[in-house]
Amino acid sequence: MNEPVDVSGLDADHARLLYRGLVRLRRFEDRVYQLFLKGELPGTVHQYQGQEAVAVGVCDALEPGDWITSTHRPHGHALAKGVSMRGAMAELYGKATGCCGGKGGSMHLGDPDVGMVPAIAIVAGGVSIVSGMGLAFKLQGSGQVAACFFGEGATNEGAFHEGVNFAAVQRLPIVYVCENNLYGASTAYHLTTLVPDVVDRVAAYGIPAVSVDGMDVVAMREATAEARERAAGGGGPTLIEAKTYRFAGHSRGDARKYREREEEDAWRDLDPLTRLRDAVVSRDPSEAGRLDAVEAEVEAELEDAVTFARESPEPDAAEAFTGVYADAFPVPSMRGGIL
Amino acid sequence: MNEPVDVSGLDADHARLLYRGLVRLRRFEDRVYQLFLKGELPGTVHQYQGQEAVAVGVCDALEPGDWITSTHRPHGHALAKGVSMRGAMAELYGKATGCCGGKGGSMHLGDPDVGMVPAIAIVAGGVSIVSGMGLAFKLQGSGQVAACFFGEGATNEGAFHEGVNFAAVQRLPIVYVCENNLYGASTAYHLTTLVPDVVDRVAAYGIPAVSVDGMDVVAMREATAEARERAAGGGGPTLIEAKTYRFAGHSRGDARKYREREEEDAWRDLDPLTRLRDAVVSRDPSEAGRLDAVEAEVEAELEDAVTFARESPEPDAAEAFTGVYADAFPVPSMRGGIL
Amino acid sequence: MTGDQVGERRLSIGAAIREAIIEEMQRDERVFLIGEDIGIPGGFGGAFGVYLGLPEIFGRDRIIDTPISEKAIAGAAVGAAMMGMRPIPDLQYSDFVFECMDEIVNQAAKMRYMSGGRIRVPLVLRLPVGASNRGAQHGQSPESYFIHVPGLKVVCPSDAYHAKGIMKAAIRDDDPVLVFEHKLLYGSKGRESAGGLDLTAHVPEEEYVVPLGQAVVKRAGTDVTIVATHLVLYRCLAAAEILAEEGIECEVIDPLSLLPLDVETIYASVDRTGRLVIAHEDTLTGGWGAELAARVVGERFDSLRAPIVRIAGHDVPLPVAPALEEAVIPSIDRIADQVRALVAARR
Amino acid sequence: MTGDQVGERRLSIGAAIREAIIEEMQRDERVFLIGEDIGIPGGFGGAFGVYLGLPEIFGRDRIIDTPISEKAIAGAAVGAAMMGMRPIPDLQYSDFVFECMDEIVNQAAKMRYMSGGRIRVPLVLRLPVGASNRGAQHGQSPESYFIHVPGLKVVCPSDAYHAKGIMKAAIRDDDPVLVFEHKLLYGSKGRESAGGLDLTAHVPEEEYVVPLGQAVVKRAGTDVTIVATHLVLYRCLAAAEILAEEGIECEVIDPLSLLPLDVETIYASVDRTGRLVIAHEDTLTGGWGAELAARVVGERFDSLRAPIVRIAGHDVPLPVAPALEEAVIPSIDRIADQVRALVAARR
Ligand SMILES: Cc1ncc(C[n+]2csc(CCOP(=O)(O)OP(=O)(O)O)c2C)c(N)n1
Ligand SMILES: Cc1ncc(C[n+]2csc(CCOP(=O)(O)OP(=O)(O)O)c2C)c(N)n1
Ligand SMILES: [Mg+2]
Ligand SMILES: [Mg+2]
Repeated sequence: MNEPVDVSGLDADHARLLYRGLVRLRRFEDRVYQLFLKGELPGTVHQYQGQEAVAVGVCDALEPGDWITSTHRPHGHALAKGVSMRGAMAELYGKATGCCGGKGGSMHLGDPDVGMVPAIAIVAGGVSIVSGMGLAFKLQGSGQVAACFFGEGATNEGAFHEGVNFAAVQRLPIVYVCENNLYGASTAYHLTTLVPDVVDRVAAYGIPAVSVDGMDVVAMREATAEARERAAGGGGPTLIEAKTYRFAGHSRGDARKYREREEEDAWRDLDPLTRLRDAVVSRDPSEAGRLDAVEAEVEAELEDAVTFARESPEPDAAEAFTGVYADAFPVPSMRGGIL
Repeated sequence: MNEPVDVSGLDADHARLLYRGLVRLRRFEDRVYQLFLKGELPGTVHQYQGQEAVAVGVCDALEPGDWITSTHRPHGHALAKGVSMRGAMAELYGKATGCCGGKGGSMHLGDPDVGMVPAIAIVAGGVSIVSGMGLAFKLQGSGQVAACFFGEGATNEGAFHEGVNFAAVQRLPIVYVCENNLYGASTAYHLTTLVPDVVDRVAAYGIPAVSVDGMDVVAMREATAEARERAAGGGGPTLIEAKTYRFAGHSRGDARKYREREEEDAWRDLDPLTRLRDAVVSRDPSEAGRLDAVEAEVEAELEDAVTFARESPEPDAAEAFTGVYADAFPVPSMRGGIL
Repeated sequence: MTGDQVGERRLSIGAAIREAIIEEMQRDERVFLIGEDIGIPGGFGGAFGVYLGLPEIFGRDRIIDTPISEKAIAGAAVGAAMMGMRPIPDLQYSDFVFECMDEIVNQAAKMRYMSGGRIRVPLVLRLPVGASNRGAQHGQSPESYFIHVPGLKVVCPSDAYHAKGIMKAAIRDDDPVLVFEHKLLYGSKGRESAGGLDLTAHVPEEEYVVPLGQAVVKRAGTDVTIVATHLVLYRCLAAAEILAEEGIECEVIDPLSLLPLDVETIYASVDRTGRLVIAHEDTLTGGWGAELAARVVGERFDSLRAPIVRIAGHDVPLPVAPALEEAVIPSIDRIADQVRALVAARR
Repeated sequence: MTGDQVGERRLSIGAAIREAIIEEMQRDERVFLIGEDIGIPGGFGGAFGVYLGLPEIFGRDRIIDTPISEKAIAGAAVGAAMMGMRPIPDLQYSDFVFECMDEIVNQAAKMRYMSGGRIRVPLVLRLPVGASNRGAQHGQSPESYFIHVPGLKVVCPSDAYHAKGIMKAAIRDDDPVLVFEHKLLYGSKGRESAGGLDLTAHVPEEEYVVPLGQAVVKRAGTDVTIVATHLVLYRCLAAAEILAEEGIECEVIDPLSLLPLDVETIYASVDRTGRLVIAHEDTLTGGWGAELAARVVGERFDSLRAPIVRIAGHDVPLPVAPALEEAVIPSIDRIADQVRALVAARR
């Protein structure tokens, strides 16, 4: 995991695109953290700093028609899949202009227009429903693929077992992306199972599994491209175990006392942004300036998103009672005849 | 699986004991089938013919203080663990003298006095709760072990995954006994997973697993003894996959049209009763008469159990409202002040 | 309502539901079935035989046999529904729904709302209910849990005509609908299993749809309104016959769907009779009868001339012994006695 | 009731529950804790910090950290309880209970009955409830589902004194008890999170136990009876203050446990006031308020002078946006308005 990122297969545009992706996720999260501390955001946030290479690498290898499922930690997945920064930021503010109209919030970011169902904050909940997404694509013969993000902690849930087994036997077009960041909340994975490498647990389902450097966006991209091709070609699901690390706490207010400082430092040395930048610049030093420009552009996009979110209206209280049912079906507690 | 049963490690008494066990289960089930067809038994029954070597072999290797959990197909497990034929038969009749007072019936046979919790008719339900039994024994330092019976179909349930993983990481004193009879109801196991040998799925939990001829009572006994010793010694759980077959339908009224006649015949040739008898008699032809005597004794025991069950009283209707709560807590729907 | 003329086509509930599914699968190729033991050749056609013959018509691709994995079944249904399909997942016995509550309560019911109304989850979950001497884990009637889940719709058909029509409506509905069917009313085993009931009803050849949220007045009456479902509905009708001979006229209403619930029809009846009895097999405390009673006392207080009476399964797990099971489930006698007492107390 | 004298020892609910657990673990070595993130050194001490410091007292053997496996947690609790232990499983947020409904509804609640009364399942499941801008999957109040499960007991403490006492009773109870605690009432975050409430109460040093099934009259009054739990209880008390200035005297009752429910105390109050308002954060349809309303109209019809009013969370999944969440959960204004209307209509 200490090897330099191999950019030999990427042209400069593509490399810059990936770098932009990483920077967008990082800056967004860093800013969200500040905004949260200032008290501008309701509820809680689970942040993605450190894991950016996973979401960006995976989503770069997907086709626009593909879908993803996400988790309680969805900001990175959302941005990488194409949810606008405005829509995501406004959603964190609980504003009417948010990608879910303020109803979903941080833990349920999503946008059907870009192929992301609302993130599921129930651990392994996405593993359960992604089978159906794959099944739909298979029945429709659409060639689409679903990528399912989840943490290593989710692999101990029954939903993981039932979902992966069913998808395997049905050979559904799914790419499972397990972000093994070593901890589920405060609990180290090796305390929760005797088999601490997720790839070693997947033989139970008879599907291919591959362990990937999750701090290397190019490696993630390539592993996903391969798995996507297999899935789309009828070869069934693949599990990618991305070895990664969250730099931040589990959620706001986590002092991370269950981790060693040395461990954190070692992983920070693998920062996916730095590693990609180093590889690109060492191939072509003139890229340095262009990558700086990317960063500046991202700053501007972010600034715009924060302004947009701040200035957006709160949802109207009446909105609380819409969207429960699909038709013009009244919320039962609102009286008016039908219960 | 065609090898003769190896009785070299058993003395004649022990062999006869095992034979008695097998015959008790077989005769009981054959009789239950007739009684059911006659309309004497309420509800439904899931029968155990063909699988007798599993329950008898396993329970013979357990200590009296050990406990078992069972399934929707519990008659064999119950008799093998020591539930009296009278108590079991009366329970099938729904009589007051049944081992659960007529409240449990066929699918919930059990008797705490002999170390059997009520059978659980939810597939894999026992795998979920047996961890707690093992945990209690571990916390109490009692040296007891819990054996958990379930079918291969249960391994696709989330409860299996969560239960076995938790027991593994806690090194609980549990012996998992998976009776792989190839079918869950009408569905062949290989249609439900890409990994049709259960032993191959257990690497995901890091515990030892062994595949055993489930039509050979001695082999089952030995595998269990070894697993029990490991469990009691702090070595954690073992999974035994018993390759077996149910001779009867899934439940009453199953015409078994989803199986081939040839397959059924091949398995019938492995009848665990015949195989043990053959081995015993070939070692000592004079045993034949003694085994006949065992059969006659079992017939008498069975006849007594049927008479007992038939003549036992129905439970009093008022009994329906007792035993819901532990104290003299009234059933809420029975009015009287407290809801 | 169902026009029981001689010579007309009569079907059991099981056959009527099968017909509804066949017609909707022919009409809309997004509809598919998923569950345990539903399509295996030589198998059961579902736990109650409702799907027998369907694989031959539609092929195994649209009748998907699964592992014993309720979470996988329900999860797959939710996911497929979100991607534009219209799955009909099957759980064999409704007792097993507790294995996939998260998929139903936290995902199916909430996805549309969480997405800001942008995603639909049209699925129809079939859930057989009812005691039949199989004990605590194979006889529950868990419909009441689900009226408490915003985002779900809950349907309880009790005759073949309405079962067919509302099943078709459910399949065309854009929301997740849970259909609870009583296993003793399927009619496949004939009259005995339901205590001598004729379990067939007229089902016209022509296509029809019965919308959710319309109660059915099964019997008109002036003295007391009885609202009941499933097997207990028939027991209420039998009790009404007995009571009629004593001069007590019961109006018996089948709500048909519990959410949406057609309170207007019930209110109108209570406005006339002034007395309400609610009867169901599901256990009393926290059952759907409580919600209906609360609605009526909240909105029709002035119409009520007497206390609202609920007659329900007693608050115990189901016992197997017939002598015990009968003591738990509302019987014709218990219904008749309670109605008699109610009317007598407030003549 | 709780004796709020100056100078006396005041604790938050979180601290009171911690004390109850410590005392019971000291008293009975069969008691142990099991759940996710409860005992990890440097960790959270449970999702709301209630277990902080306990591993240091009791060791990690009695504070068992688990994988993220709710079925394993609940299943282990059931199994251990049957074998003579007294587990306290923890599910972090009550929203995750839907992952282990089978273990609770089909196993914990039914084992004793299925065994013919021969096996006990004493366990205490802790379930934090309540909206706090975390959305549809982290803010539910699912207590009402469980009053519908025969074999379970359901407790909803709302102040530190009773929380400690009833937690001790629950741990000593021989049946499975589900304890629902409101996360904004723990008091760890101080007043702001609960809208300025003082979340401490007097908790005496001496040992005491508060039995299940005894309601607490929080405020005496003559015009209307209000029964409410958790955060909404405090909103009702605040509304009662406002209404008192208008000459409307509310009697406010905390039922404390929902099953068993102390209907006698409630009936006695309704007999005096003739008016009943039931308020909870859990959604309206099928909520526990329905059961209470049905009981009262069934058994105290003649005492009622007006319709029973339920004020509850609206029947929607919880939205995150504060503007929306506030519209869903009963507010002080909504409570005051509804009580005012009720009293005005029937002066
Ligand atoms: C079913 C369920 N159980 C518990 C939780 C509480 N919880 C939220 S995140 C989390 C840890 C998840 O760990 P992992 O899957 O590794 O993802 P990570 O947080 O590391 O991204 C837990 C226990 C939950 N949301 N859902
Ligand atoms: C959770 C659950 N799902 C489905 C069923 C219905 N069911 C009862 S037995 C059975 C097949 C079980 O197969 P297996 O575990 O192999 O045991 P076997 O019947 O072969 O002994 C099924 C599907 C059930 N009882 N519980
Ligand atoms: Mg993790
Ligand atoms: Mg099997």
